[in-house]
Amino acid sequence: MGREGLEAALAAGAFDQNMAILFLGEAIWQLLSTQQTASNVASDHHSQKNHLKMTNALPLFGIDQIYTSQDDLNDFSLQLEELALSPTALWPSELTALMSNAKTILSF
Amino acid sequence: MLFTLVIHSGPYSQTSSTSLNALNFAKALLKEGHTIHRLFFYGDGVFNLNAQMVTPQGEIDLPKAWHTLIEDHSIDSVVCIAAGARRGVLNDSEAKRHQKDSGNLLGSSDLSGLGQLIEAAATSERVITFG
Amino acid sequence: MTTPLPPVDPEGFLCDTNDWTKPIAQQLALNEGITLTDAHWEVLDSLRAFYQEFDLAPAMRPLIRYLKLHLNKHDINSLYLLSLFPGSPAKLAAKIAGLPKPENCL
Amino acid sequence: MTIHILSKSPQHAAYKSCLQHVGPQDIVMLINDGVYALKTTDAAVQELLDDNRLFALQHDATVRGVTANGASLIDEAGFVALTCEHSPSQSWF
Repeated sequence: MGREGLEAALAAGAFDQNMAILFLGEAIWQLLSTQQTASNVASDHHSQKNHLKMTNALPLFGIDQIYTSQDDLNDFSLQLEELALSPTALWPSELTALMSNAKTILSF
Repeated sequence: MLFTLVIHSGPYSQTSSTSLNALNFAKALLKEGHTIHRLFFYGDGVFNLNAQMVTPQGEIDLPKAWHTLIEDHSIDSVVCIAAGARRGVLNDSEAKRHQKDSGNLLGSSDLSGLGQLIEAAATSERVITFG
Repeated sequence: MTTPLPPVDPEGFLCDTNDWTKPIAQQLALNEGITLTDAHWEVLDSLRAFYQEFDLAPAMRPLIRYLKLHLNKHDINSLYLLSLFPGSPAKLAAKIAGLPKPENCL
Repeated sequence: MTIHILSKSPQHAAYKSCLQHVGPQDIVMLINDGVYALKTTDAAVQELLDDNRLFALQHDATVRGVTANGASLIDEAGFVALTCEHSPSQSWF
């Protein structure tokens, strides 16, 4: 679940861990910059938190290595400019290297 | 080696549940002489320690099996407090704090924060996620 | 002189965060033994702005980073926040600022 | 050398993502519905088989009626051993 993955990343940031966050596959939709809170659209009650707002807090939590997959962007017909937080788009072989250089990988 | 297992999968997830995989992996690593630094139950994984779960007869009772493993080996087991609260897995004090009738957290696992996951990831030699 | 408080939960968080006003914040603070000064308000206002911007009540470290950025005060640290909001500053300040109760995860 | 742990069948996005990100030194461990990968003829799977870099949990393959098809079938102790020999581990689900 995106929300809980994001919360884990924020926690890692709050504890000063050196980390990168990688948005792969469907997770890329979490960064779509046109997301709106339900209350902006219709009623005046939030049905859920605005996921993008929380995502935008990543840099304040000290997380500035943000990556996504160029291959997945192509699959989804997405442009990098449509995403918030200006992630770095990597090709699969670069992502493979990023993963193998990590001490630990947590997936959500 | 020092392992931490992160369990995201509930005992009855919509798609393939890896709870049993995680349980069997935990048992095997202990048998092989390795150590579990911590079990961290996150997301739907919190349902593995729901004391109210009723397993159909003839099937493996996963909450009971986790409970037995945790108690027999005095394993440090943490259920994420926020993931648990959202899904109605609470201990008695959290139930009281949120004005709910009663707790349903099985056994001696701790309800605690994500700091426990981050600490475990930093400390353990191996972190294996079961999603 | 006391301001009548709207309903709060057993821990003193507002049940409905829309009830929050500045006089109510003063009363919530008094209940915690704190008399609000300009220094407190600076933090509380920033905290509310943080919540508006990120839909999230910050932990200590990001709050400090945010305060440094927005108040242009580079000497702000956790001791400073502790002196204003003793105990657990992030949680206590969130309570007085009328933010939803943190989920205890961050 | 990463160990990729795949628990979803080839119909899931996780399957494609996993195979796409396996490095030349990495190994893949199939558990749960991931063992259905042994029923495919995908080139990426074939390459892993040729290099002896594809492993599957014996129990999960047996209960699903999937045969080894050239992969190494191992038990839980073998799975544990692989995670000791390879790091980090990346789970795909």
